[in-house]
Amino acid sequence: MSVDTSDDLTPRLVRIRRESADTLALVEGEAVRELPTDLYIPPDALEVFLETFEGPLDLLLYLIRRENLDILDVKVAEITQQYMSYVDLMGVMQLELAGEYLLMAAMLAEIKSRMLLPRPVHAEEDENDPRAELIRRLQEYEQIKTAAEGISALPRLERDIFTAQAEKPELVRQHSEPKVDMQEVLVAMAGVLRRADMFERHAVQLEVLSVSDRMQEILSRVSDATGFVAFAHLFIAEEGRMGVVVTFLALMELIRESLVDFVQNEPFAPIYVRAAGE
Amino acid sequence: MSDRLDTDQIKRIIEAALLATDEPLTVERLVKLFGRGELEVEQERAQIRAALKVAETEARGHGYELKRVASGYRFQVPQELSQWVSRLWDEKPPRYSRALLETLALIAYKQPVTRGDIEQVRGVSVSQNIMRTLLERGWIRVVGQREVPGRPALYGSTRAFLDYFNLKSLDALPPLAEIRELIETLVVVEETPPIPEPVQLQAEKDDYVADEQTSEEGADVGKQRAEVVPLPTAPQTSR
Amino acid sequence: MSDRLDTDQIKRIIEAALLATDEPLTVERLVKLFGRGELEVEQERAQIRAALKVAETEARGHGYELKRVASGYRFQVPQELSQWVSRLWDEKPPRYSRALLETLALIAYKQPVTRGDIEQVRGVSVSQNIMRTLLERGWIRVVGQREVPGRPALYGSTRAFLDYFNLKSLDALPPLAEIRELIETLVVVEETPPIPEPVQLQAEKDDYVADEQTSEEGADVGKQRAEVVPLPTAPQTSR
Repeated sequence: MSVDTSDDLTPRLVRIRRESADTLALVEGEAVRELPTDLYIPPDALEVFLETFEGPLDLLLYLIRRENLDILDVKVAEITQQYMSYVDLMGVMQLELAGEYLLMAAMLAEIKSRMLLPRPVHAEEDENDPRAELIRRLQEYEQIKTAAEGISALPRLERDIFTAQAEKPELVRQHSEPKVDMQEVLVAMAGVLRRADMFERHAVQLEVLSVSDRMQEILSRVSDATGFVAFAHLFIAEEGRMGVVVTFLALMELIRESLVDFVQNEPFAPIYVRAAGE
Repeated sequence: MSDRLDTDQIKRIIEAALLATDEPLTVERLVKLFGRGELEVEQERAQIRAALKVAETEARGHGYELKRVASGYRFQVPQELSQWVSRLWDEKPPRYSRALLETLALIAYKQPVTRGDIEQVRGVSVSQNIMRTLLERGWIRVVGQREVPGRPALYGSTRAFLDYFNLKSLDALPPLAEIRELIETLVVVEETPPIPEPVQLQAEKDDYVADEQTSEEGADVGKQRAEVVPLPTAPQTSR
Repeated sequence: MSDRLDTDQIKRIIEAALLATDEPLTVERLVKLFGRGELEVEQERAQIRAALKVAETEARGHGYELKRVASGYRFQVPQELSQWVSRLWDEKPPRYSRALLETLALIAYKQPVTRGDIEQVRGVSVSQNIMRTLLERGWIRVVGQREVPGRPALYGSTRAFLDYFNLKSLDALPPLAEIRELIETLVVVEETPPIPEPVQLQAEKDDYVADEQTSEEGADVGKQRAEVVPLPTAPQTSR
């Protein structure tokens, strides 16, 4: 039991041929019995050929290799006729593909007509012989076509080989500590120093307030006072918002350290501060 | 149709199948891999079991073992190899923030310092996280308390810090003067000078002057350290 | 820190790691699994290679083989067992159209190429679907842009492409067939312009540098590469 796992490389016509000895394809109910022997493709069979070949180069190559078609001997009249049939069909067919075949037909017709014309004496210098260009393209295409077949034949995952896996053990999470280079520490220090310099420059006009200074001030004020100091009196309006914040933080810190006590007789009554333990 | 396979061939096919899927396979499922005539009629399951036995034995000394779990047989990596295998999934260690590195640098150079000192020099508050990370990493420790209201903890660097950075002693730290040269480089490198972080707290006047005096020589480490008040063994209450 | 491991232990760990991941591992990656002191200093890579050799030999007679592909080493089920193993799955493996394979071949053999180049050779337009499939499978990637109007993207093949087709490098691709004569008379009688040489195979970017250093036609490769405008380096995803 062999499963057909090969890629879609064989022209479909050949496969159709296997099904029935002498019928290649059914086109609108009529059997197509032969592969084309020249460039003329009956318009009603066009669809089959478009699907069979990868493009006009592919078709041309097939004709040259299998049918020994002489591309220098194409019949202009037939090609013209074909051209016209294609134009009619383009409305219902894959426009894009048909267009490429059409272009090829036109190119062949041009080659043919150029060959019929008497050639100038210095024809050798004719820089671009259209035939040479066509042949070059056909050869280049044939090479790639073969290369594609080569790639298709390579053993590949999912079809010929399979990756081997076993169940993972329970993972041990090893979270590693960030690595630090001495240089990074030095750069950080440099950044600090640099910012400190800037601070210094800008700090000149600024009023310097510190929480710990303020703590000491408040502590000495409440200790010196006999009894309570009004909470509100500890704030100096001239210091602005910053001063209020610093004073408040200092008071919070003092209270946390149990160095001062707050006293309030009833809700919303004024608050008083005194040194702790008095 | 096909020729009979011997135990060794059956074993190879079974191994291949178990390695190719990511789910355990039952004996029934394994039997189905073989074509007509490849296994002995009526002996299929016994043959598969025999081959599994061989595979199990042969796995010894390898980086895998054959295990039977609820839904069938599977190969798995033995738990004792986990310490190595786990490294495949190691996350890249995170990087420390600039704030943390600056804090570390300040502690190393200006120790002993309080968190407040660091905040004043850096101009921004130092998060509790940073201090905790540095303490957990074992690079800093509390070396005493400053005798001011609130008795804030004084931090210094540790031996582990020196070891990590391969320093013999704190004197081996590059002098601050050298770092000042780095500043010039930094200014050139950075197109726009960083906007100073918002000032929340400002440097204490006294400490600041001290910084200025000492940072030039870089010899302040020892001097400042003389001020360290060793932590009292019992918590002192100075109320 | 840790004790040195012997080849047999190293082999087990390597086997375990290769089986635990679903991607090939390089020697460098395998070295990183080991802790300090477990491998001989300066001998790490040699030790890993020796252990890989042992693993490769020991795989004989088993349902797996050690294979080196483009992105490293992996264990895989050998081709001769696929007829049994593929019965594990109901679906058939993906099949690829001629159009897709020809496009892939052009990119692999003639890289870097634009979509226009591909269309020029194949004589038909390349469907957006094919390019999308190839990109989604990770077989091709944009390696730059050609410096012509429109700056079309240049495509190249990837390591994943080589891995999928069981190849170690682009050199391992089947060689391009000789150009066959089409019409002997024409070639003999007329002086046709010389048929262009098949374009040199180009290696993936990483291999590129090595190529340039070693290959005789380094200049040629270099010239072609000059057209490639590297894309801004995107963050690398770990493999």
